[in-house]
Amino acid sequence: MGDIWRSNQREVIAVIVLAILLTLYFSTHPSGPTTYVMTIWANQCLILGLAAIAQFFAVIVRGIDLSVGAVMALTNCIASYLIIGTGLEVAGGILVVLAVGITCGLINGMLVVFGRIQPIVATLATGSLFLGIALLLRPTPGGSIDYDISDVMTLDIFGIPTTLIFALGIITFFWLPLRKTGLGTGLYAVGSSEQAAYQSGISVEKVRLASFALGGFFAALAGLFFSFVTTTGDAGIGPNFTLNSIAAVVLGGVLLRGGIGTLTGALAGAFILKTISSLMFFSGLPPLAQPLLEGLILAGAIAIGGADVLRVKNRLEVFGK
Amino acid sequence: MVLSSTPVVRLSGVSKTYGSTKALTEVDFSCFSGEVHAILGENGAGKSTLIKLIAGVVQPTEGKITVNGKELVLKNPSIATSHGLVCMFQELSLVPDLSVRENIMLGAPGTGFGWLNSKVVPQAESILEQIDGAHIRMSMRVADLTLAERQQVEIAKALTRNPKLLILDESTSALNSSVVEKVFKLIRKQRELGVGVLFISHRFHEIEALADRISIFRNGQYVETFDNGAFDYGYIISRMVGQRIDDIFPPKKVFNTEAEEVLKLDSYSWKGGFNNVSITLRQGQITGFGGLDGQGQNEVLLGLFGLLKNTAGEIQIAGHSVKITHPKQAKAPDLGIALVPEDRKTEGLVLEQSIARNLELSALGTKGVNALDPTIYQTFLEALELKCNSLDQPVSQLSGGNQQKVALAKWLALNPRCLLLADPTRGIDVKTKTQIYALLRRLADSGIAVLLLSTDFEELIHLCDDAHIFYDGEIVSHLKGSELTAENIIAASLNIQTGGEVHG
Amino acid sequence: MNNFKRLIPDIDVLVPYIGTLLLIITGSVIYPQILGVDYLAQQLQIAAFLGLLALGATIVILLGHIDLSIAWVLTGSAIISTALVGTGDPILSMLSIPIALIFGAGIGIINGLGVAVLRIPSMVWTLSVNSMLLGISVVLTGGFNPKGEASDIMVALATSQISGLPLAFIIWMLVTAALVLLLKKTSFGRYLSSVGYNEKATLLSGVSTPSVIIAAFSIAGICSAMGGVLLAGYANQAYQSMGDPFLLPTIAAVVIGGTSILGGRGSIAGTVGGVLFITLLNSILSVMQISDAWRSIIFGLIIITMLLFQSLRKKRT
Amino acid sequence: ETYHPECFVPAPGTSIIEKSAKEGPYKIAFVNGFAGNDWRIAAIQASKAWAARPENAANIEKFTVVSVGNDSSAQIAAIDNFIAAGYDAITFIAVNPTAFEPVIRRAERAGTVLVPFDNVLDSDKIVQINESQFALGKLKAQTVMDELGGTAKKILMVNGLPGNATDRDRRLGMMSVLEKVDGLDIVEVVGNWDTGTSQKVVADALATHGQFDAVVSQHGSAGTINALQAANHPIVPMGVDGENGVRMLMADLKIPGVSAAQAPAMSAVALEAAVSLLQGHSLPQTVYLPIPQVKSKNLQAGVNYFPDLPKSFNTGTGFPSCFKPFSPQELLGQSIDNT
Ligand SMILES: Nc1ncnc2c1ncn2[C@@H]1O[C@H](COP(=O)(O)OP(=O)(O)OP(=O)(O)O)[C@@H](O)[C@H]1O
Ligand SMILES: Nc1ncnc2c1ncn2[C@@H]1O[C@H](COP(=O)(O)OP(=O)(O)OP(=O)(O)O)[C@@H](O)[C@H]1O
Ligand SMILES: O[C@@H]1[C@@H](O)[C@H](O)OC[C@H]1O
Ligand SMILES: [Mg+2]
Ligand SMILES: [Mg+2]
Repeated sequence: MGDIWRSNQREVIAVIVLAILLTLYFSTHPSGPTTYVMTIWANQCLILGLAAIAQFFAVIVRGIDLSVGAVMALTNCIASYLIIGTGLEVAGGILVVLAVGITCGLINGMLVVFGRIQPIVATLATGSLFLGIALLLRPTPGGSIDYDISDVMTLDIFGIPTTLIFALGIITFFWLPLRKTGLGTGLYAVGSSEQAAYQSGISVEKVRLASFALGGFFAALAGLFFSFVTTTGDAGIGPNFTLNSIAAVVLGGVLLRGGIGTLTGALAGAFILKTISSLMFFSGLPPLAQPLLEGLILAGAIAIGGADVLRVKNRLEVFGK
Repeated sequence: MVLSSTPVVRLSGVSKTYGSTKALTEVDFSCFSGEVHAILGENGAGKSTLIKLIAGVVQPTEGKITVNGKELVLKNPSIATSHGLVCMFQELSLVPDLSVRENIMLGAPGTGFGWLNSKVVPQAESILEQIDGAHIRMSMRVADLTLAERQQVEIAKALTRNPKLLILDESTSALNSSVVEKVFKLIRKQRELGVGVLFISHRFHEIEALADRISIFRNGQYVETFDNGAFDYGYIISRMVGQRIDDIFPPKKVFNTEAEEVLKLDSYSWKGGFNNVSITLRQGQITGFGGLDGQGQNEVLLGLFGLLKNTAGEIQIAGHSVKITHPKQAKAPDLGIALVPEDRKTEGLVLEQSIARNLELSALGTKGVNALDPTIYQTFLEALELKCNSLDQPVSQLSGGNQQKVALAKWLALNPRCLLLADPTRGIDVKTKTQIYALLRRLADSGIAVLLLSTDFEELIHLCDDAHIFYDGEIVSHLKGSELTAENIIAASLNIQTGGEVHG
Repeated sequence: MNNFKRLIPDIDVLVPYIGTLLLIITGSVIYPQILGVDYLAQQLQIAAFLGLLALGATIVILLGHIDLSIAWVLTGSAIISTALVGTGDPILSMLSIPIALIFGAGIGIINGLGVAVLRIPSMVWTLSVNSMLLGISVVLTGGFNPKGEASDIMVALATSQISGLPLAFIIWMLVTAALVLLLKKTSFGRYLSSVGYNEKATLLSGVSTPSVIIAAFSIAGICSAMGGVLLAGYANQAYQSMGDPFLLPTIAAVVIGGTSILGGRGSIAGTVGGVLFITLLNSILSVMQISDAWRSIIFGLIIITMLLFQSLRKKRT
Repeated sequence: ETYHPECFVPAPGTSIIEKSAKEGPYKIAFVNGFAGNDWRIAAIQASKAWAARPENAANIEKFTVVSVGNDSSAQIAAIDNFIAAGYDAITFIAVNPTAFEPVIRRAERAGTVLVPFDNVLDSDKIVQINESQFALGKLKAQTVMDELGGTAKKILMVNGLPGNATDRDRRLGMMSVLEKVDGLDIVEVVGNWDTGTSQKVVADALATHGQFDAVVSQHGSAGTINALQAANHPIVPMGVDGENGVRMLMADLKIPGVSAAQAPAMSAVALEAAVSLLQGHSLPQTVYLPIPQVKSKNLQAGVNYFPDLPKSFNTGTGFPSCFKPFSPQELLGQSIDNT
């Protein structure tokens, strides 16, 4: 029991923080938690949430992905050409978009695994590459996304935001099962101790590649939902999401040194981050003071994670084991 | 003991070189099913390399490996495991951030990316019970386990892989004798089942107790194989080292109980770690810390080196009561405390940096020491006979024994008043041990006070003037002189009260 | 073997310099003026701004950390220094540069405290410090709209020349020399890479690792502040987000220079090369009027090529 | 009566939009994108200065300003939230010109008035307030060509932030003039609307392309002028932006040409348009505000530029046809408090 708490406390804390912020938000919101308000909130949370999941798959294997935003931009631009027309064309378009995401992820993965380049720099470079391609496709924002599919994905089902259902679906039908597979455990093994993983018979290279591919896949999903919300293509969307996805995973209790944290946590972190920004809408705060306040809250939320270090009684413990 | 005709593994003409290092040269070696085959050799003799070859961790530069008669290329550990070649590595193959359960299932044959096979878990649990590991819960994070507990899990993990050849590379180095005995029971059972066992240890009494046959390696070359008991220690050691070593331990001196006090602890305590520790350490005294792994003895050393916050009780250095809050303060000449930590690879050394850089690191910024003057390390490196190409060689390229010599020398150069050692000879070969023992004796005679934490009671008996045995964070017995016997130490470690001055 | 091992970093250091030469040569085929003294001098001047930031970033990256607050430390110090000059008060304008540098050091200390004491990953801590700085400067600018003015000294530092060499470049080189000495000759330099490789072992060697980390971050802060002061002198004013275009190029310059993002291994000399390379690459792509899209594609591909070259060569040895 | 029809100059060929009148006072929100930029800070200040003027305050029950950063999905969320909260009108600087179709539909349904400005939408369904970006570019190019008597060999064009509709239109405006000049060699560099960046790229252009007969710059023109100075480039006609520092330089150096501002004060016009619509007045769908501009010969300290204000201060402090321009003090008077 204690062990289960210990191994999940980071996520639990993140979820509690989220709950508090959310109540705060809805209490400041003139119209309260109506389906409409919930849907707006869930939509933008999920976009960053998916970006954070993409980041999670890089971080969990001791990497970092600075191309998340660029992959979103690229897939968003592609979507703005392909996701339109008959149901079949739309479906095909979605598949292409996801395939592109996986490809980008694999390119990152191969540079890291075979090219032996540190993930952070490899993705810094590929990010610039992907962004360039996105700009070729959409020198200025434009194109459009099929409104029907957009509505289906961004409205609600029986009063529950579709995006929220989607998020829960990812956790229950993708993450929890994955955790019980060799791949799922391998991710943690590689991130936690590459040598131990290797000696235990894990194919470190395959796991890394798979992890980056998954990252690319979720970055593409993020780009896709961004497309559903904005119904257009824009090569300029990247920068925010790359840095915020990193902040999000950390808020969600994922350790940047790899091997610790969960997809659920990453999602929660993203939801926290977006809820903080939403708090500004009806906070009645001076407009020019809002960026500062937002920064302070973010720093505070992150610092809370650091606070318990002060309670550590053995200096060596702060280095983790 | 019946030997089947075809060996489980046979290495023929196998060589392994790392860059310029020849780890193994032209080795012909076989291990048969149903035998426990011990491998002896100094640090860097090539033992780990040998078993890494068999376990598929590294591939031979030359020569071939045959398994049950079939010649195989063992591209990676999972292939080796699938042929029943199962290894307990010296650097444990457990993933710190995963639970014990997940570690047990991790990489089990046939898993791949697919579903984990949970059948092995109950198996592992029952094995753990048989080796005093019942208290290790499957849900625990490996990072939270002591080294001993990890070795127990590693053993359980290996046995669930139903091995044809079981390899233990110093896999019992952190286990206390009572657990080791139980592990041996299991291993013998495996042997009865026809499993071949390769056993690497630097502890002679263990090899004597377990091995059927013994092979000796020296500088990467196979020397010879003989039945256990065929020769005496002296001979075996001479074959390992290439020279005779008559006394492993230097002769004890009767130390002067009137000598100046160096370190005095008065009911020194740390919540959740240790309690009421009171000891006195005088110039020239070598005091041992004994007991099962993780009874708080290591924490006391950490505390004395300024690594623990809010400790209670009093510390006196040379008669002055002090508060030690940081290693920087601890190493300063006015306190003169040095700590050689438990894990040389992550705590004692910066593996990526050169030997010289590592030596200088603690000397830098210490008053009255010129860190950049190589001569201050020379005497110790010579006394320990460090084996290396040059002081600019990265420490990572040294064998662990030699790594340990660097970890030791870097502190001795500060000529500390009080030297704290956390199990400095774990996984270290007999020759290196004798060198370290002799040096410690010499240092003591020169007036340094030595606090030696050890899991090897031979050291407590033969090297220490007295020993404090820890149990559950307290000193349960203080053994002096003639009281220092294996029986007393083991009894005290298990908190069965016998001879010796017993603490409340 | 060993001597060879010791050579490896040196080769890494050369890579960006060779790359820079190749750029100049290929560029000059289309624009001969690129070989001209004033174009090259100009590149050295412009490189100095990025160069100062990259020096600080190198120190932090050697430590195994990263500083994402560069952009708004630069902007902040530019705003502060110009605002002080803008007051017209001679004393304040005299103190403008020192105060701006102190500001940089101060932010560096805040960064360092979060990383060393609270153990927050530098990547997110410095990021949130950055967004707080943005917030502060928006509030102040909006609230008081201080009249900014770059002092003659700042302008001179950024734009004047001494016997054909841009003063900004000379300053950059002086700071470079100072940091090289710091790394090579002082204990701090040793501690820096030891912490970068293995902080735990360094602490256990009796080194106060928190002080090392905090010092490193404040050095980086000062470097960013110098960049801010010079850029304010160059543009003859300060303005919001003037630092934003510098973050990614800074990191790119450091890694192209062969410094390991994991900490421990790396060199100042390499970073200088990386800065020259990035500056020249951007300049030539701009001169050739290549579309933004192709610019970032080429940029990405070239960086990948250089990194592959470096890492695969190591793989072979 | 706060309605000034003369303020809302219809764009050529634009339609008329009319909404049924609503009872005031109104709840109005201004949803900005990125905040860390002097122009946007000025826009926020202008909007608050306008709302604070008594004649307007009377019509306003609640005025909220938020900045959502460079994220169109966040901006959509913000607007949706204000719609949900029953706001009567929302003005915004669009992060993306094509991302708001669905939002417009939702606003329509909820009866909320949307008024984009500065960075506007590619849409003809709602009233939009801006200066003609095309005209802004054209004006600068035309002026310098006139100064040159219609002929030139080589001209330098400093563009803005790529991938951005505003940048696209301003460039097209300049091109519409320059393309007609035969034998003209047009050198384009990307200044990202950023003073420092402009200074760098212009310096490079000068070093490699030599002298130019004229220079047109979208924004961050101070950098462009600095670079010309540093290269001892002869004074040539220029079309530049309306930042205070730019006009100072223009005056000091006697640079012929025009300083034309994309005036942040248009944030106030957008509010005025919103209120007028709510009051039932009909407005042109696309409003092209008169471009605040001054030929260098008419530059006058304290009137159209302010040596004792920051260089980054934007001189476009108002549109006389809409309301009395804000005094710098008035803009600052509205410091950071939201009441
Ligand atoms: N990966 C490697 N790279 C370079 N040299 C290596 C490597 N592995 C082993 N060696 C060298 O090969 C020799 C044999 O090492 P090995 O670890 O097999 O010795 P060992 O017998 O296991 O010593 P110990 O008793 O300390 O474990 C040593 O000199 C070591 O330095
Ligand atoms: N990357 C490397 N380069 C050079 N030598 C290495 C490298 N990795 C390991 N070694 C050497 O290979 C050997 C690996 O052996 P291993 O780590 O099993 O035992 P050890 O390091 O000798 O420690 P111990 O003394 O506890 O057995 C070490 O002796 C080490 O010197
Ligand atoms: O219109 C532009 C505005 O949106 C941007 O923020 O600053 C420069 C202006 O020209
Ligand atoms: Mg070994
Ligand atoms: Mg070894």
